[in-house]
Amino acid sequence: MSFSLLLSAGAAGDATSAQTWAAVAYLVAGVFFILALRGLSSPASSRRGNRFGMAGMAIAVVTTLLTHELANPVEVLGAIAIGAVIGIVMARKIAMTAMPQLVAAFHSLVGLAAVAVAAAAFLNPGAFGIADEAGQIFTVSRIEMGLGIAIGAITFSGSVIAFLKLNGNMSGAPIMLPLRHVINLGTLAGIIGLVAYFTTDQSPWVFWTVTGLSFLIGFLLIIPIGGADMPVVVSMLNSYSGWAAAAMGFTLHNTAMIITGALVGASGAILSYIMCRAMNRSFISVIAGGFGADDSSGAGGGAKEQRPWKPGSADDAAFLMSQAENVIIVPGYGMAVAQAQHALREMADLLKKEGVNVKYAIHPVAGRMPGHMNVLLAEANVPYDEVFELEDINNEFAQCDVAFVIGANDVTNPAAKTDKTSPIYGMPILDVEKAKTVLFVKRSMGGVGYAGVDNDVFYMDQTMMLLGDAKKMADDIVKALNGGGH
Amino acid sequence: MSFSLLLSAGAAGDATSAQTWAAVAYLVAGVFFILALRGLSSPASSRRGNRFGMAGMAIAVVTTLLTHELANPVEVLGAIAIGAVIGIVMARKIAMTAMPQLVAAFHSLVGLAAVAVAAAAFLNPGAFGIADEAGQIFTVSRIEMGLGIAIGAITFSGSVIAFLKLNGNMSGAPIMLPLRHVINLGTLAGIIGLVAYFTTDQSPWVFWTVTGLSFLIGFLLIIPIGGADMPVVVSMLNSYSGWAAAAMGFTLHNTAMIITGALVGASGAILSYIMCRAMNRSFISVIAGGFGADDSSGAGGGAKEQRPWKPGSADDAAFLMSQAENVIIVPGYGMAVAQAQHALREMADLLKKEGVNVKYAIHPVAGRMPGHMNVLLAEANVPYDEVFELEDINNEFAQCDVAFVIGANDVTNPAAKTDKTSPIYGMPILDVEKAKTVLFVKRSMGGVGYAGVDNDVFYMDQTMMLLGDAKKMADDIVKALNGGGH
Amino acid sequence: MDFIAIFSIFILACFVGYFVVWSVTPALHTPLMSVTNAISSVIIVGALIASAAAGSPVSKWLGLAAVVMASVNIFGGFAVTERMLAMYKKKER
Amino acid sequence: MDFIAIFSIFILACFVGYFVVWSVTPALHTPLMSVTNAISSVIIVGALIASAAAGSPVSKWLGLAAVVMASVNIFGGFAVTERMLAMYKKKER
Ligand SMILES: NC(=O)c1ccc[n+]([C@@H]2O[C@H](COP(=O)([O-])OP(=O)(O)OC[C@H]3O[C@@H](n4cnc5c(N)ncnc54)[C@H](OP(=O)(O)O)[C@@H]3O)[C@@H](O)[C@H]2O)c1
Ligand SMILES: NC(=O)c1ccc[n+]([C@@H]2O[C@H](COP(=O)([O-])OP(=O)(O)OC[C@H]3O[C@@H](n4cnc5c(N)ncnc54)[C@H](OP(=O)(O)O)[C@@H]3O)[C@@H](O)[C@H]2O)c1
Repeated sequence: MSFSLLLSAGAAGDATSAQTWAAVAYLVAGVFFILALRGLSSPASSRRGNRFGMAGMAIAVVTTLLTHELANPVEVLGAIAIGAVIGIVMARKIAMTAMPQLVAAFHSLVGLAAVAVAAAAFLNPGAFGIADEAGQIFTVSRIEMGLGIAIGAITFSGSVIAFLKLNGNMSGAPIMLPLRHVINLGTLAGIIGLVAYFTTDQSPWVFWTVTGLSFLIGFLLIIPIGGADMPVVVSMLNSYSGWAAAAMGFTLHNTAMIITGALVGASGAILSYIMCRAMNRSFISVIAGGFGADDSSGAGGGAKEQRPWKPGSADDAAFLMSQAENVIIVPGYGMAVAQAQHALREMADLLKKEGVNVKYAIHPVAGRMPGHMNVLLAEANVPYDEVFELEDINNEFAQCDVAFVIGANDVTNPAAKTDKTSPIYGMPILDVEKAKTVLFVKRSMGGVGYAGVDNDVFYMDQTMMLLGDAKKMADDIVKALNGGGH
Repeated sequence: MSFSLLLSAGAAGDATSAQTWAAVAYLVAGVFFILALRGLSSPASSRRGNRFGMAGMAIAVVTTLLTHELANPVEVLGAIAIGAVIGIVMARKIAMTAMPQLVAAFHSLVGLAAVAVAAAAFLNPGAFGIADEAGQIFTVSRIEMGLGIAIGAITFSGSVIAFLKLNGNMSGAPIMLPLRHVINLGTLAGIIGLVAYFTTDQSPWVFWTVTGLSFLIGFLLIIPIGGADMPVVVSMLNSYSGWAAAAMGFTLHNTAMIITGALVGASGAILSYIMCRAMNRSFISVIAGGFGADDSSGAGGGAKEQRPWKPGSADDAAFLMSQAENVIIVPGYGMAVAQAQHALREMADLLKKEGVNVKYAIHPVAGRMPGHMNVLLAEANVPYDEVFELEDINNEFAQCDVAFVIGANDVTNPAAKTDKTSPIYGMPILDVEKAKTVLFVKRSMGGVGYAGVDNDVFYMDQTMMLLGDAKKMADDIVKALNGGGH
Repeated sequence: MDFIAIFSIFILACFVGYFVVWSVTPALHTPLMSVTNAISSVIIVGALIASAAAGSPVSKWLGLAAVVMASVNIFGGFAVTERMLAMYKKKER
Repeated sequence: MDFIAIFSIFILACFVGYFVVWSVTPALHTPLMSVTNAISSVIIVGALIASAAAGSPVSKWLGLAAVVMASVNIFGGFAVTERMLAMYKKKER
């Protein structure tokens, strides 16, 4: 096929030929982006995937630079350089536990960039080839531009709020405005109506009002959502930033942008879906807001009877685990908060030295972000083939001697299987209660997890509660194992 | 998006509007074809998928009829009706065991239809909008047309040979012409050279010579391939018929055809790959031909020492299995040949009535066609949730009391795991040798399977050989079970 | 549509084909063969165009022959697929 | 390219996106978020066109601002992904 392509390009004039080659280059960039995501199907191919992504982006940028005469190359290259420095410094310095914030911050930039591009296209439509000679912008382009700026602006303002909530600069508590549903629906209707009106009247006021209202609705939509629900929001905004890119791709007839938009749009939507499904909540209920007020508030604990439970110390834990044949470690949000991953890895190494078989079990929504635990364990040098997904390890709990749960709670709660009234009913669960012994690391008996419910496993005969900060406890167990070893 | 689409269609003139709608309809047809294959991801959704396929085809046909003025509607509709009657009668009457032949026969029709369409387009290019006013066919279209007719012709003649070999009208033995590689390469080079020359000279002789040579190469390529390798060939031809459709889609700028072509092309290629991988042979070696002379020839048996083995009767088998807790049935090619699936199902039903837990284990290339065993078992009313793929059941053999192997051989041969010199070394295998007792149904100790090698499991202590035709043996076991039950 | 647009559609369709075929369960590989057979007869579109066109009678008759062959495939392919799929049943509980 | 061609490309790309994202292993969902972030900055193409064009200075400066923001994302996104992926290691044997 590329043969006939060559011919057809060669047959046409020079300008068309350049255009054809540019279109091919953008298609190649799009294909490279597909391969980038495809690479993530396994850790082994993932780095090659990332390189494909970089190559695709380089192709897209170089093609654009070659096919457009730069009025001032220094400015453009300078702008790229400035962005590069800032981006690389941010990427180097960020702590792995702060990834949710970083992603939210990056999204806000994509959103704002989309707004800037759409605005530039509106002010100078000729440069984008979307206007006739009289300066009238094409109808289709107006709609695409309107959609692009609206989605971009929502992505920007929504991501800013998500960033502030995740970063702790703003209370995680949902902020409920009176009449918010009425205000939101009104604003949305305004945006849609004005985009439609924009097709008949390209006055600046229409365009800028759409922009302003979209910024506003982004704030309004995210403010009532609790901090703990932010990961779903971030994913949703990720999806939006994709659709914004796709809308700009329609305007510019650019294959790379359209493919990317669809990829990113699908990615965000699917991750949101995965999170909601694993939390057994509907997407609507997350977006409607007001649940999951604050991660560690424990407000939702409900009526707490005083049930007997067994306390334990780091020494007890070290003894029990060093005697065991199989130990499965279940990390959760508390491990991330306490940054306990390195101490945990050390503990596992010592156990392995004593001949204990150690595995990690990861629930799809352990932590506060998809893949949160995996990336932290990888950071602590845990080999990824010791880390198992729920469906691959769940039937091994029945055969294991010790389940070591550290900072996880909801993802081990058997109420999800039995109690129809529980907010987590129906969510898939790691069956730690089937292990011979369960060790539970958390700071207090009162503290609950994300869903705010008590966990029956705490009060079972075979359970020992190790109360304390996750990192401190893991360190103490390491000390005990070292002491006991000599 | 469909909104702006409407607008753009509405804004344009009437002819363009019709064209736009036709393009949308063809896109919808293409999407429906994607959903048709998507439906096959599970038996539960598969029938809905097939309906999507039918709907997509109906949309494509109706759109074409509406956008082209029919010179003589009666003829066209009559042609469709004739085809419909023949097709439906064939589909009704065919035995499930004859599916490979049927698929080969259908492929030959697709190939011939592609040839006829390409020839019609060559004779009347104006009707296809692929020629300028002087009657000169566009360069790109010439290449597409040349490729289309070449692939179509190869698909036709290759499928005819495959059909004749599979249907037993022609010896399954590979027919080796002297100098065949030279002849093949020469013919191929001739085709490619003439297609290139066709871009400069659209004389009929060029076109018809390409056609003739392509028919020839189809015969030449398939004749040296043994009958047992035909499934890989059929899949490969399936893939070709897809690429032929895609080439016609390029000529006609038709999205439905391009999407379909890519789907079918991918499907055939992937199925060929799966078969070759599961047989641990390279695609090239299959296509180069000469292996697997005849299914049941047993010629390749090699040096056979006389090793001791244990014979058994239907009564023994009935007793052993009715006493067992878990029985895993492993069907293979011999079950298909003997049409033993119904008797087998009856046997399993009786065992289940006695409280035995019965499952079926299917190797990816058991039988002679991908999914061969599954469709036969389904025909015999075996529920598909009792039928397991290799990776899902392989570790259950160690816990099962009886592995009942009926007409399978290669797919149970442990030499694939241990003997580096075996032709099947490296192929994944069902671990029947781990079962407490193995029952092996086949006709003789001498008869080997497709790969022509002996199987160590026959001579193991826990193995009992049940020599006889698969259907007869299953019937006898049923009788014994019934007799024993009273 | 210009060539590059069609080519882009083709490339993306190849990706879709790759993914969608791998998502087919092995138990349904035989119906997969017969249904791809049926849908590849979408070249009936070309056959219909040829048979509808005035101008060359040979071309028209070639078109009509192709219509017959493609519809054998379409109806036969979908019908035999339907027949096979109807046989796949779940356990009654 | 006409609208319908672009629209077809978009629809097929959505299918590709759907399949390719489901093929990502859950262990790499965090890098998936950061890499999609990086590639969504392909809108830098639009930003470059705006900043290259003569005519409207406001438009040019908006374009340049967008170039800066998009490149923060591109370089930051790919770098942080690379950093994360480098941490995923197999057991040494
Ligand atoms: N991963 C995602 O994508 C995602 C997205 C949105 C929502 N979620 C939700 O997040 C939850 C995740 O479950 P999970 O089991 O990982 O966490 P969890 O249920 O939220 O429980 C966290 C546990 O860690 C303890 N903890 C907190 N800080 C600690 C520290 N410094 N040291 C020791 N323990 C500490 C808490 O108890 P104390 O306070 O007593 O210490 C609590 O029991 C699920 O409900 C899920 O639906 C996940
Ligand atoms: N499924 C595919 O897509 C495909 C495609 C191409 C090739 N293949 C190849 O086909 C083979 C399939 O393996 P398989 O285990 O199913 O079959 P196999 O290895 O070919 O063995 C068939 C067995 O059935 C016995 N048999 C034949 N007719 C019988 C009858 N009427 N009653 C009872 N037994 C009968 C034969 O022994 P007797 O002669 O002694 O009876 C033989 O042992 C593999 O090697 C695979 O690579 C498969």
